[in-house]
Amino acid sequence: MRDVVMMSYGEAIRAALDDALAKFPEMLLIGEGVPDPKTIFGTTQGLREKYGAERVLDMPLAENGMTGICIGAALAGMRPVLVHQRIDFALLSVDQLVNNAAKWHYMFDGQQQVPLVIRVIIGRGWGQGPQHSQSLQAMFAQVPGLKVVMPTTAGDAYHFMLAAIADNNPVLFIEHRWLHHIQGEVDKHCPMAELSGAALLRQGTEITLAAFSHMSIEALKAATVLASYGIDAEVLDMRCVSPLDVESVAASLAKTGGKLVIADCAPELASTGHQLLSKLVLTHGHHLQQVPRLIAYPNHPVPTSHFVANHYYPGAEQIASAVLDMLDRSELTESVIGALQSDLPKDQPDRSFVGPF
Amino acid sequence: MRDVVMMSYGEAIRAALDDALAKFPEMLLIGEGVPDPKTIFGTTQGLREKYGAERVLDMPLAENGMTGICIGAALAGMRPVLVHQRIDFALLSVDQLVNNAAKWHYMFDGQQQVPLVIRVIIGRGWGQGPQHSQSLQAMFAQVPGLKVVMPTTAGDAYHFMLAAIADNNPVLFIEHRWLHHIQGEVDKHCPMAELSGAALLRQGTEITLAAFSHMSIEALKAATVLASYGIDAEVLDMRCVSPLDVESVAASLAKTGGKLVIADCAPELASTGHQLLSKLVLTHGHHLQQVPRLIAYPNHPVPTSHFVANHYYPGAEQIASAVLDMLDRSELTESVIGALQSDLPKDQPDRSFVGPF
Amino acid sequence: MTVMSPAPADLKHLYYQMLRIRRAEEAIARRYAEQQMRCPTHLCIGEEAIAVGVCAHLTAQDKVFSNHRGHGHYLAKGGDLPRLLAELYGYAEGCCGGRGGSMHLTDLEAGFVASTPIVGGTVPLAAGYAWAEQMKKSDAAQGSASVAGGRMPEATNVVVIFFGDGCFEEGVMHETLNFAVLKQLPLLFICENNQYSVMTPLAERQPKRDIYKIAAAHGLNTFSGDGNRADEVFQLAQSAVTNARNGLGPQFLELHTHRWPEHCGPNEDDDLGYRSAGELAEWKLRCPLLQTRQMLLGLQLSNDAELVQMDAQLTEEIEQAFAWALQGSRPTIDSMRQHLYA
Amino acid sequence: MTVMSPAPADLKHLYYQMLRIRRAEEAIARRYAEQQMRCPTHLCIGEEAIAVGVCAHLTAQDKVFSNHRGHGHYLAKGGDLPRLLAELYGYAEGCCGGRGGSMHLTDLEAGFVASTPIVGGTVPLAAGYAWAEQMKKSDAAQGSASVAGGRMPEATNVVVIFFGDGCFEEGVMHETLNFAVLKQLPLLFICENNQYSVMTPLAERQPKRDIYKIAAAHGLNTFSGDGNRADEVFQLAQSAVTNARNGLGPQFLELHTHRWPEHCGPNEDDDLGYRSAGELAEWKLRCPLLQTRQMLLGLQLSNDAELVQMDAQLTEEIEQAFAWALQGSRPTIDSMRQHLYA
Ligand SMILES: Cc1ncc(C[n+]2csc(CCOP(=O)(O)OP(=O)(O)O)c2C)c(N)n1
Ligand SMILES: Cc1ncc(C[n+]2csc(CCOP(=O)(O)OP(=O)(O)O)c2C)c(N)n1
Ligand SMILES: [Mg+2]
Ligand SMILES: [Mg+2]
Repeated sequence: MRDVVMMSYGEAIRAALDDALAKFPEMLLIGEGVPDPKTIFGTTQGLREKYGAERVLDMPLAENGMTGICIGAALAGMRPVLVHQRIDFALLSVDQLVNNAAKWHYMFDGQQQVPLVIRVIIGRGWGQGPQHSQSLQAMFAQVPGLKVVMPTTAGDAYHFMLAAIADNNPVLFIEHRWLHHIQGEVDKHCPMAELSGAALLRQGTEITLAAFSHMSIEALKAATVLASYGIDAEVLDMRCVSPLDVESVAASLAKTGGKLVIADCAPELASTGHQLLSKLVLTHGHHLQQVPRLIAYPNHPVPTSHFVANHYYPGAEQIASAVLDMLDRSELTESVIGALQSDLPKDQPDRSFVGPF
Repeated sequence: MRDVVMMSYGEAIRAALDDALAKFPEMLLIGEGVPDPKTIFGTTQGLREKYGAERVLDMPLAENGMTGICIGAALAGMRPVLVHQRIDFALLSVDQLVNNAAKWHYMFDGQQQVPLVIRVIIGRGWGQGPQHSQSLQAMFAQVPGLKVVMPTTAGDAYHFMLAAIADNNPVLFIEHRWLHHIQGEVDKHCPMAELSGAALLRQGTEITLAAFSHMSIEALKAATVLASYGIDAEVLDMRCVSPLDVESVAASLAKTGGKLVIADCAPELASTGHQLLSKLVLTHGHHLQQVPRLIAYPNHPVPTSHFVANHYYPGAEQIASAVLDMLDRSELTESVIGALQSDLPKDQPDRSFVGPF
Repeated sequence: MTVMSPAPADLKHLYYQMLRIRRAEEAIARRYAEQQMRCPTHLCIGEEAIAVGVCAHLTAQDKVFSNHRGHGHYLAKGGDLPRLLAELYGYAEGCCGGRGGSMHLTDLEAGFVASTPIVGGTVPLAAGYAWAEQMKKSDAAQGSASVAGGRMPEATNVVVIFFGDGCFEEGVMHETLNFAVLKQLPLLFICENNQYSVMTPLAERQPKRDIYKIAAAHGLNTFSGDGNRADEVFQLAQSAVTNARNGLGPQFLELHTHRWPEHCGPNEDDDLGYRSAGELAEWKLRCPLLQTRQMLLGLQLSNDAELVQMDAQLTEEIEQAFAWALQGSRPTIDSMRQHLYA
Repeated sequence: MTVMSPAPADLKHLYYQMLRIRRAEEAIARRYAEQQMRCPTHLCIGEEAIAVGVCAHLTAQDKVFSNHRGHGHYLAKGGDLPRLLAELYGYAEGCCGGRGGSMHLTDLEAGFVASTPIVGGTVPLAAGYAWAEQMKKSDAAQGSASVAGGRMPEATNVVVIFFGDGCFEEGVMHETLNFAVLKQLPLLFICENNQYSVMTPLAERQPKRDIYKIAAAHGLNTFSGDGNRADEVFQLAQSAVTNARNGLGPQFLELHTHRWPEHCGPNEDDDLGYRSAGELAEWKLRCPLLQTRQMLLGLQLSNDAELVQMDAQLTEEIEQAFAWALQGSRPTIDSMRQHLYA
């Protein structure tokens, strides 16, 4: 039975939290602002009213302690979902996440488990600046014992959230703020998702675009315009950062003749793209028949001023240029870029979106 | 003027701290145990007596707060060197290191600076276990604004420590505990070192071994035995993790016919080797003429039991096997491994070394 | 402790400074809708007395650290207004070159070291700065002792850290309190207790007990009072600053106040219903400016005409500051890559 | 609070438990030199009264969390001795399958959830566990209310966290205290103040003031006392456990004691000179076992013969535990990769 509804990514998160609260009586939803009138950009709306203040609650400003408290509750059989409005705040809790949550099941020889979801949002735009728009997925993805996902579509947001909550391991669930308003199909009647595997967003034959989170949207945009110029790119959404699905990329490369552009929403230094590329070389060396490209952010903090922050973020234009360059079709670059350019300020995802960010 | 003395790595650290305290009146040396009778495995011995309790001091157990306090002191013109006996403890201070230290100079537009050294030691052996023997260099190396070094030789330990203290940026200085007792030449009269660049530990022509920290010692061991079988490996010590010296590896590969083994003292998932390899592909794709190898730790926490921890750590044997395999000389593997094998328990660097770890 | 009124000149100064902050914040709020100040902005309207009452006792050598809600602290400490505004617009002339926006301010000449928005982030930095000041002073004292034969060391520069009730929940606060008392730092902790962290009331985050008493248990000298009475803040801060300057160690002030606008942004948000009915209205009656104004008039230290003129003069200053700021230049893309390393 | 002596049976139980821990620790120290227990080991010799006095009031449903110095807590809570020893040897039969060694212990059947060595790491976990217990109880109460018509909910299981004076400096402690009071958790904080963190004396880390008073300022019910008097610990803990069980919220005990051996390892280290002269010797005179023994004999609750026999019996138990442990099997290399994910 299929039961497809259109909803925004943010609504999909809310729906998953709602369904999980109904399904798992031991689930808790906790975080600064969870029950406040802005409800984490709408994603927790109505949940306190529906499930009670004991299960849906705010918390003190104490990220490390509250992470530890949620780990303790998880050991006692609860399923806490801890929300940070910015991934930057999770840096305060690295001790509990890395020293405890990630290792607990292993170091106690499988006798105990930590079913914990840490829900974090990557900020961008409207001057979030150096301390409120970091992209830290690679930092967490390198920790054995943590699962790290960053779904891009509303459907994946819904199913991954449910799967993350059902999972008996700590899962870092990363949302990019600029995905929240994007509509997509959600089929609630799918079987429980696996927290692994890339998603094929667009089939293509000439080149593989492997992209992370919001960059998958940019890659799709690029691929769509490129298609109108007769260039057929395959787009893979690397929705799981750990474990990373190297196999799917390798399989795609086998089809596209080993041509690869990786697009990551992180500084080059912090890009999971390096891990992806390195693993492709180590385990599938011969699929890469041309030097691939990595499109990533520059290696410095995000400056606040929108005049320059706009240039901090590469997008569909940079992806399309790289594709054209690799395919020796640079003569098209100017007109493809022209078709992609918008007059939208680059610090807003769309005109209607003026915060809160 | 050369003035070469032999000393252990630990002694070189002590000498550098001593010389820096003499040279920089604004330097502070602070950390749990710094002035206690065990003096951080001997590396701070006598310094409190010589420079006073105001400059060489112990601290409360408060890693994040003390990191912030050292940042504040650095802003006011001091040069603090903050010591953690285990890199694991630095996880409690990721907030201050990443949100503040790494970004301060940038986000205040160059008006302020943070001359701060964080000295940390990677533990290994004698049951340090999951929370006391993590290898976290990649986590920190992916943060723009932090410099991350992990020198391998006594000479580099001395010069890098001095350079780190003289540097006006935050520097994470990583020592592997198993390097402390190893003797090496220190020439105190070298000019101030740059905190960049790999070190050529052994020249060779047939294959490039790019190794990190203690794995460079293992790579050298492997290369030495291989040489007696007529195989000539080049060994590069990747003593700077950020910035990473990709150029030197590329140059070496040009010489060795694009044959590369990377040996990292970190789990595969957390290996800077991926970044190195990816960058080689992205910027020097054509030097890699054979699928390279990455020797790293398995992707799980370090179990305490010495019966299995011994097998957690790859070393010279695994490196040599990879080399022989790549060079199609597997017929030598058995005897090379035989020559490399020692009856030393793998949780002690040598017999004389029975802790404290 | 004997509570004495501030001298007339001081009271007028307090009022002037508060009005200046109020008018600047109002002007920012008004212009924010134009969508040219494209950064999260946390206004301090309603809380001006604290910044002003504390900073009245500081010299340019004293240092201030602050948080996301930093405009008032910056201005009260003597931070440059035009450069603050240029910063909000993202121009190169901003106090932070445009890199920081509202949440990252600095004016080193004025002794305003920094504000940043990770809650708790600047708290230990202030302590570290105070520690360095203390060490420098003791070095100087030793130096001068050997030169001038045991001359009494001069009073120390002090460092002030402003933070909110929410910040008090962060562990780093406790770590810093412990160190500050251990080293007897010349440091003032100013807790602006406005009872909310974003929209979450204190009761959902902290049990019923006084914040300052925890600081007292750590061994700090503590004060608590009405953060909407500039005269009271002034007096408490006077004692606290004097103590800190004279080597009596760190001081802690808990000051009760209330924020009027929304947590972040230029608007009112009383309609959202997270504050209890009438709460904001009641606090508005206790407006710090209103109370000081009544005092000035009641004590006949000023008159309507003078205050109207003061207001006009400030409005003019602020208009000019905006005019200057709006002529700022865009930071270049090349410049964006500078200053990663010193 | 009226201080009453523990009943005779209790006093004998306390002595027995302390002696058991002492003899086990001594045996570990003796055999450690054989270099077969290859893991950092923090002995609690000299501090046995605290673990024993507190755990005397706990049921197997109550939970204990502990730190690097966890053998005493584990044994006092009823943790399996042979499996502790097997763990030290790194055998698969260890309580942690050999993965943890001395610094990671668990015995879920006994209600000893976990000890780990990152200082402060288990503190919030204990609070989270207590929070879950509280929620479960309130669910059960609601459930039973609807069934049995408002029957009084039963007393809650309590959770205990043992930690040291050094741990109190970590920010996470303060975050946990705040939450514990906010939620009125059935949680006991047991601060073993032995005045040292490794070799660093309290005075280099904390100002002169009482630790428990900070907890009191947070709103916890607090107790402080002589951690070397098992009878005193027993009495204080009795009140504290009763309070926590009956919904009176988190309780904090600061207990003064002293560690005899080196911080980590089997040896004495008084020669290193980090303790003031005579300090250790004086504390040895206040040995918790000695004091309780004198009490038992003085009150004629026991006699030399009985105590000698008790000792012999324990020695025998410990010998057998070692014998069992030493027959352990090595965890396999394959098994090393298991259990990364649940
Ligand atoms: C570590 C961290 N957690 C959460 C936030 C989000 N945040 C920004 S301001 C704020 C409220 C702080 O409350 P308080 O300290 O009382 O200051 P106020 O805004 O009331 O002046 C929060 C939760 C943050 N910036 N940093
Ligand atoms: C976060 C962290 N910092 C430092 C250490 C190193 N360390 C291990 S035990 C210890 C002393 C702890 O002192 P205390 O809490 O008083 O316990 P005690 O050893 O006295 O029983 C220290 C500093 C650690 N394990 N974890
Ligand atoms: Mg507040
Ligand atoms: Mg102690």
